[in-house]
Amino acid sequence: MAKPPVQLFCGVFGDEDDTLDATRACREAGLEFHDVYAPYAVHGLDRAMGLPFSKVTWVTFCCGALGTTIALSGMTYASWWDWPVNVGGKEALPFPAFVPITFELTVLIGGVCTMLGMFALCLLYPGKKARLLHKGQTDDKFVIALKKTEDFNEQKAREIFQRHHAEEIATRDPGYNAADEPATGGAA
Amino acid sequence: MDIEIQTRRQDDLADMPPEMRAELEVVSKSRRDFMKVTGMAAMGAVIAGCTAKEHLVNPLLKRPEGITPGVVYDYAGTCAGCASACGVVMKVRDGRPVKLEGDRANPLSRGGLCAKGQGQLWGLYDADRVKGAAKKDGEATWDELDAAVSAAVKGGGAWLVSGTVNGPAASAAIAAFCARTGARHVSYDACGSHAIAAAHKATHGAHVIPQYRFDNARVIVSLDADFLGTWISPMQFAAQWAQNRDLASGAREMSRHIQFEARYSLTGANADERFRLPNAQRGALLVDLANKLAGDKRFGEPGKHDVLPGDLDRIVNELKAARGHALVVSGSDNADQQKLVNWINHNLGAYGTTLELRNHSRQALGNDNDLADLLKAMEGGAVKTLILMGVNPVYDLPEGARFREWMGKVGTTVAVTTHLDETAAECAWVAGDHHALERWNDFEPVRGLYQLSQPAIRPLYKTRHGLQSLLKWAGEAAGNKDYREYLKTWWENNILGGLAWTSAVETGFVDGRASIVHNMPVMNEDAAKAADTGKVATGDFEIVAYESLNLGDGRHAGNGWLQENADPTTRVNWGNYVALSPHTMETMGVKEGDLVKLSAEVDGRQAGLTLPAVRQPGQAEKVAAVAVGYGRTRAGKLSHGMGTEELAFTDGAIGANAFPFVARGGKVVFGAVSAAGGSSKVARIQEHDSQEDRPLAKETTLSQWQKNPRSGNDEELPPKELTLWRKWEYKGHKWEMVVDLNKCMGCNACVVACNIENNIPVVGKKEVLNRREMHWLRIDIYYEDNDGSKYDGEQTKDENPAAIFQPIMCQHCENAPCETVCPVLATIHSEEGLNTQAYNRCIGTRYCANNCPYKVRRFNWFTYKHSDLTMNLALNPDVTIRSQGVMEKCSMCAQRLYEGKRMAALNNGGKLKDGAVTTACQSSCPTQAIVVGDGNDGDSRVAKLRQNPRNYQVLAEINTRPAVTYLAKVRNRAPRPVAEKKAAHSHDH
Amino acid sequence: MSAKLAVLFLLMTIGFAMPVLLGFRSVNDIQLPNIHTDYQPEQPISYSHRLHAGVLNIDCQYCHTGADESRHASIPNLQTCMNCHEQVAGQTQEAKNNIQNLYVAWGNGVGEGVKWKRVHNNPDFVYFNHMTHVRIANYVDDKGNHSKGIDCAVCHGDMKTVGVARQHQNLTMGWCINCHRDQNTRHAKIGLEARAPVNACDACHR
Amino acid sequence: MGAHVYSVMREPLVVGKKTLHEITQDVCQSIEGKPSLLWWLGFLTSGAIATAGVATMLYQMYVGVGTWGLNKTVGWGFDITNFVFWIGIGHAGTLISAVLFLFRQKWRTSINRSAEAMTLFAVLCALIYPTIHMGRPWIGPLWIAPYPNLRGPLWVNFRSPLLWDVFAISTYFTISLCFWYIGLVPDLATVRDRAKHWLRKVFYGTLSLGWNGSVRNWNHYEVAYMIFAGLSTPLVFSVHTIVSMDFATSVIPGWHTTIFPPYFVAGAIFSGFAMVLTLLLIARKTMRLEAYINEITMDNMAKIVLLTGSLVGLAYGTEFFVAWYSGSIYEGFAFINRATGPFAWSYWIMVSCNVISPQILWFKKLRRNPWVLFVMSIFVNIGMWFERFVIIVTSLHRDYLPSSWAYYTMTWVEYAELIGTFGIFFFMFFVFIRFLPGIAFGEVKGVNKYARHDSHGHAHAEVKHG
Repeated sequence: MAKPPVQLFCGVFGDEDDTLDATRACREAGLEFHDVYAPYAVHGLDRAMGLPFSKVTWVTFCCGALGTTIALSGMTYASWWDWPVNVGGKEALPFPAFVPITFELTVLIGGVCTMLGMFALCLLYPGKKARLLHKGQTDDKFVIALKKTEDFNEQKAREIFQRHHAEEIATRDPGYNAADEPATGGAA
Repeated sequence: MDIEIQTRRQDDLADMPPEMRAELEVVSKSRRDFMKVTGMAAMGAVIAGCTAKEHLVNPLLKRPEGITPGVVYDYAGTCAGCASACGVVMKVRDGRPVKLEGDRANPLSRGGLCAKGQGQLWGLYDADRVKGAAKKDGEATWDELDAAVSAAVKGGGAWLVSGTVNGPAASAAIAAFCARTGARHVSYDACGSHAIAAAHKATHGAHVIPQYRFDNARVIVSLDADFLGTWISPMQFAAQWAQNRDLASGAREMSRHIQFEARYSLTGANADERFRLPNAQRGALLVDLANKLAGDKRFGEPGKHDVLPGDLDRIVNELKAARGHALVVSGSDNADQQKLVNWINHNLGAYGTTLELRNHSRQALGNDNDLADLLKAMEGGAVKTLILMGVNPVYDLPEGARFREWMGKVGTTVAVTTHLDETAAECAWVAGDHHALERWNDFEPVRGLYQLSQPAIRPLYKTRHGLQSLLKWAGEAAGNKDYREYLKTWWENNILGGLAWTSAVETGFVDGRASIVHNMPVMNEDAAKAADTGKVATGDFEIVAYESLNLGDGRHAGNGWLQENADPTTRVNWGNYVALSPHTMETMGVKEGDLVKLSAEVDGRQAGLTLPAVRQPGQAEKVAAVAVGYGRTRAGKLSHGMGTEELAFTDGAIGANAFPFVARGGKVVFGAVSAAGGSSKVARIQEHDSQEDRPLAKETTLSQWQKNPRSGNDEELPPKELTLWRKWEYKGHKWEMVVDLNKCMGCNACVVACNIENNIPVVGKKEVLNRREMHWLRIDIYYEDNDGSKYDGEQTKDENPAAIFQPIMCQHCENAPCETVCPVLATIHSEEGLNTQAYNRCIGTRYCANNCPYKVRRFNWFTYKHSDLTMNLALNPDVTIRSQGVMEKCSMCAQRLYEGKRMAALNNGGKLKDGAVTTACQSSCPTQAIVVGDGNDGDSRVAKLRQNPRNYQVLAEINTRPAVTYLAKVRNRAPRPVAEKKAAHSHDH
Repeated sequence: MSAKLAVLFLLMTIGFAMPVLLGFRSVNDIQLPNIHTDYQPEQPISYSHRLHAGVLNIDCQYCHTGADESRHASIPNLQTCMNCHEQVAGQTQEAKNNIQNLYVAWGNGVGEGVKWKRVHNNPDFVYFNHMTHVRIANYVDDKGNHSKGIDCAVCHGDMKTVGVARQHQNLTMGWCINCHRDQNTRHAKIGLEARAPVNACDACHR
Repeated sequence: MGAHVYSVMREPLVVGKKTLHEITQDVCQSIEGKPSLLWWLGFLTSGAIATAGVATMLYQMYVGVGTWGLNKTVGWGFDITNFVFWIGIGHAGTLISAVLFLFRQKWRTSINRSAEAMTLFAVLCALIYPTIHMGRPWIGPLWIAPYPNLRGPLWVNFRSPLLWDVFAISTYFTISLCFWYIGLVPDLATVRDRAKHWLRKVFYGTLSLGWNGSVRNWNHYEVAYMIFAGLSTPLVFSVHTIVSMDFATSVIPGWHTTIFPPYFVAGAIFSGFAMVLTLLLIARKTMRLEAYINEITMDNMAKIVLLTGSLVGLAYGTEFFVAWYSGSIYEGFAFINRATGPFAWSYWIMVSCNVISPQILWFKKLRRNPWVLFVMSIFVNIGMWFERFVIIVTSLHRDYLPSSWAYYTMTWVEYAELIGTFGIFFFMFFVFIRFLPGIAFGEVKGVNKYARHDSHGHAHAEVKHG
């Protein structure tokens, strides 16, 4: 995602329940989220933000199906169509014997694609520079970032943040990255 | 030794000269490297993808006449592995013999060829051979040697010592030598039958060994004669014996074979009824038997023996009932006992029917009296010149040590030999003889049957025919020419009688048996009566030194194939041992492998040796049996484990020499047997000898079989037609094999045939101890109680168990468990019904071997290679050499099957005649127990045998559907209650 | 987002389904680059098949005597060369040089011989039999004409047009097997019994 | 609104009332500080053993499989025993990650990272054996991979369980690796953000793929994690099922058994949990992680060990019953021979270690005693190794034809390679705990408040700026 064209109004929280409630409140207040950041998976936070269910399941399904197809067609081709041989008096097309490999290839291709698909959907890749709005956001801090669009009600946002025990409230430039800030000894 | 020659491959041998140039010794640096190398090379090629390795070919300048590279030519010949003189077919390819097979046309051996006969190839290519003329302390030229020896023999007082020489021309050459030089010829056999000839001299006036005709005998009683294994002419006798035991071709009756013996011989293992009888009691039993046949006590009072009167009476009645078709034989070296045997046979009307004096045997011409003369003369210093031709008295005479001493008193000692053995090493001169496969020779195994042998290869080294040497030293003109000339002239003048020489060479023999004129001598009963054998000598332990089935009298001790071939009853290879009965071992407190010390006074000499004990069920109590033939100290690398870099031969000396325990005149040797402390591992290829109540080797009795032809083979099997899979169809040929357990006698000849045909490596004692022998074909033995219950290997119930042999090779299952599990399709089923193994595809997971219920697959644990590069010449170019890490197994001799198909296509319009293809095991079998053929051809023997009610598949219940099936064994048991027999064996200890 | 998703999907489908889409058959037909076909090493004597077999029309089996009676077609003995070259010393300078080399190698019957470079190198575990193919096998060409024995040119190419010996086919197992299969199909088509082994490893590996 | 209500019976999963930052701190200390002497000792010792093991393997591949004690009758011995043993060990990690995740067993969070790493290392160790047990490993890969080739259209044998193994294990390894890596990404991001040295920044920055804790990413992440758990659950069962088919589909008495798949899976979980216990009890002590790997974790682990151990015991009994009930003399003999034959010693080691020793875990006191658990887990490790040995060797050494019966004596090469794989395993584990967060603190933080009876409602009161 490119740099947000607008400034961000950020609230930093220290507790997941506060964050969750604040997020819900922001949404109800009709404030537009840039994003919410959490150091660990907080259940319900994505729903609270109003995010839809992830499409990564489709990647898994399609690629898993592809794995099944490759396995079955490949084995059928190799052991029946291309060169049927008499192995232990068994038939050239022993479907029961295909089950294990079919299953494994389904899982293999489905699984690997799920991972790749997930990273692709998140736009994560090796070498990407992480953009942080707060130094502690991967440690113990939760950040709610709201877009300062033209009709942004800063007053209301600030009120919600404070109500939910925000530890820090700040407005950040579009290009701001807390990772570039000099170390404050916070990670000592 | 340039690189080019090292990269020559096996195929290129085809382009090499038949006169094996010294270059050949460097052909392919190691025997089994190339697959690894080519495998690597293939990988390298794929990766590198650009360079080709150059292979150079240097064809002969001139094409050898009559040789097409790659084509196998068969030549008739005669085996010289022992004096039995069986007919052989030598398979010669690219100017070198690669295989010996029995000659089916030979009237005596009828196609059988024993392990020793097959193994001769090893002796030919053995790098330890004498390579020309030599003297004791170095090399010599033939001229030097000839000059010295000619001068010595002309000085008089020369003695010529040889083994049995029965060829007419050979005898004539020796006679000519003796006549010219005044030398005396002495022949002796290390394991001979002099007593039989001596007894016939006394009873029939002729110093001959009769020719036994087991094919005419309905009742055979053998007293310690191992006629199927080592006695006189085992291949011939086995063929005769099996002829009366073939129940697959219509016969309803079979012969009855009763064996009395102290140890457990191959013959005893095949007997219908077997009695344990110490050799000391043999004379007494003979007297008893003769008296009972005579109906009075004319042969004196018999001493006490272990055979119950009831048993003996029954046997006497059986013999009487079979008068004219009964035969009693004895392996005794005691002439008095043999006289009684002669009388018994005479009384039974055997002369002229079951034993012949007219075409008497000439297979053991050794004369112990002559030998005694020689020894006396040597001791007295009367021997000026001693020529030892193909004999090794220092090793194989009981008084060998003294012989060696006395050789010092002889002026000139000359050895005419192929190997620098214990005796030749002591001789002043060594005249290198051709190997039997390099020379012309003739034989007369029985009176009137003349056999030839021709060279299968040009002499590899600068050796000379021994007989030519003799003629030369005697100053005969023939001595300057190839011996062939002498032989040919002699035959043309004396034998051929108008017959073309070439046709005699082609067939390999001239049968003049019918033309022998012979008047049947009258039996001299008084001579038999004078025999004094009734007394039973007693002593502590009876020590029996017997001829080894594999090494014979020791002349094959340097042969890896034969060393690795296991004894049929104890399944031990690589060394001899002291065989003791389980009960005796228990009494002595000796476990298997514990070292046992044997000592005795034999003919005034002290004899002693220490060897590991091996339990032999069924051996007589207080009897210690040791094989002779082992303990050679100069039989090449093998004999004393001198091998260095190769994995094979690294476990010390191979056995100990038991010849000192042989007593002259068949005297029984008594001595002390005691635990010597310590133990030594005994290499055996089968450790467990009970069937554990499993229906593997099936059997029935004759009487039951006559009532129900399926008896013994009638257990209910699960439904076998019920299958998940459609059956595969085999449209062309479908190769099948049937093994008749009733005819298989367990001689192991097929095992060696298979080893040679299929380039199976010899792995040595250490690897056998690791249970890694490579044999594709093995003959299992199972012991079982005589009352039908199975013998349990751990706990002996019956002290005299019966044995059953079962050859097991790849069963070529239609539903092969091995094929299913191979991940890389290295083993699949061929369209001709065979389980094939593609070595080059194998990655060596060993899964197939694990999943083989018959355990017939063999894995190349290492790179097995010969230290002698000349041994590579013995390799069959039609079979791949397997590399390290590859699984291998019986291919049912695929190369021979395809060759047979090719020949059928050329000569018979593609129609394969039944019997036109044979496997190596089949072609060597003396009893023709193995039949191979096309199961889809309804008229083939194999298809018919598969319909035989005795036919069964091993492990049929697991539904592997083998292509190899078996015919159940039929025992001609004694019609008597079991309880009585039990009692018979409970009183001797 | 959904556009990206679609692109991603497309890429994945193409990436993974390609073998299926193109068919395993075509993948299977891809030959790894091999070093065998057209292998034409320089020989110590540049013997020309074009001249001997082509211009002079000498029968193949005149020199390769084993082809119809043995596994090996065999490389001729120099004596075979000398049958003619006792008389023929060559006309061009090049030919004269070559034949002179031959005379040196022959050395009146006791020479060193010629160390030819072997052109057709099957691995040792392959038991190809010339006689079977030259004399026994039935051959049906692509037009359906049936002949007893296979013409040398089928595997070795038309040697009448090749100078120094060159490998014509790749001689891989795939090549062998495919010919055997084709033959069996063609035989069946014209009503002959198909006998080329296909499912029999032991025909070539034993 | 902070509706975490726990029964008073529940015990907190993280003891010591840690703050989120303290959790990060506790876990990261092991990878940020200087390694302890103990770590160096373990690292170097295991490295030396691993090197010796690898050298032995190279020697064995060069000289031949004959350097092992195998023979014509016993074609598999230590090689496949070790293979199955390590594959079994490799079952706990994915099971803990996947199955316990699906069952919402929150106590798993403290151990799943290490357990998954252990899985990977164990599978790598396992993979060594099918490779070196081949007679010609240098051509094995060429044939095994179904690829177009010069040998005509000859493929591989899809009927062979050994080929299934290849697919199953490579799939299992790949999927476990992916699963492990996905779990690592947020934690790596944390470490990255704490890193000071540029090298560490680059290293962890590359591995963490620019993760910044965005809930838009957590949205996909959580679904993917769930999918992986869903995929891995049947996978983890399939792997040992397929390994068991190596034996179950054969004809050898003692192998040819339909009970094998569940029996092997239970055994694998059993041995895997035992190995996890062994490792974590060490890590807990040496890395001072008592707060996370605490009594409740041990108790839960011990319960699973007890359950699977008893399942395995049941399987042993069932085998005997079925052998008798089948009426097959071969089958019957195979089992009598196991208990009374030449290899009876291995059978009774197996039974006493696997069935008898876990029975002490019926007592809660013992379940929560790290020393008892440690000793017991070692016993189970030994017992489970012998289970594979018993199945493979005793079945092979006396099968259908008594003529081929043989004993199997191991050589120094086999021992050296077995010890060597332990070296490799521990070496990799030491490297892992030095460079990667050994506890999934991202997940631990999620359960930090679990059953903390002090933390009803808002926990912010305790949170102070660090």
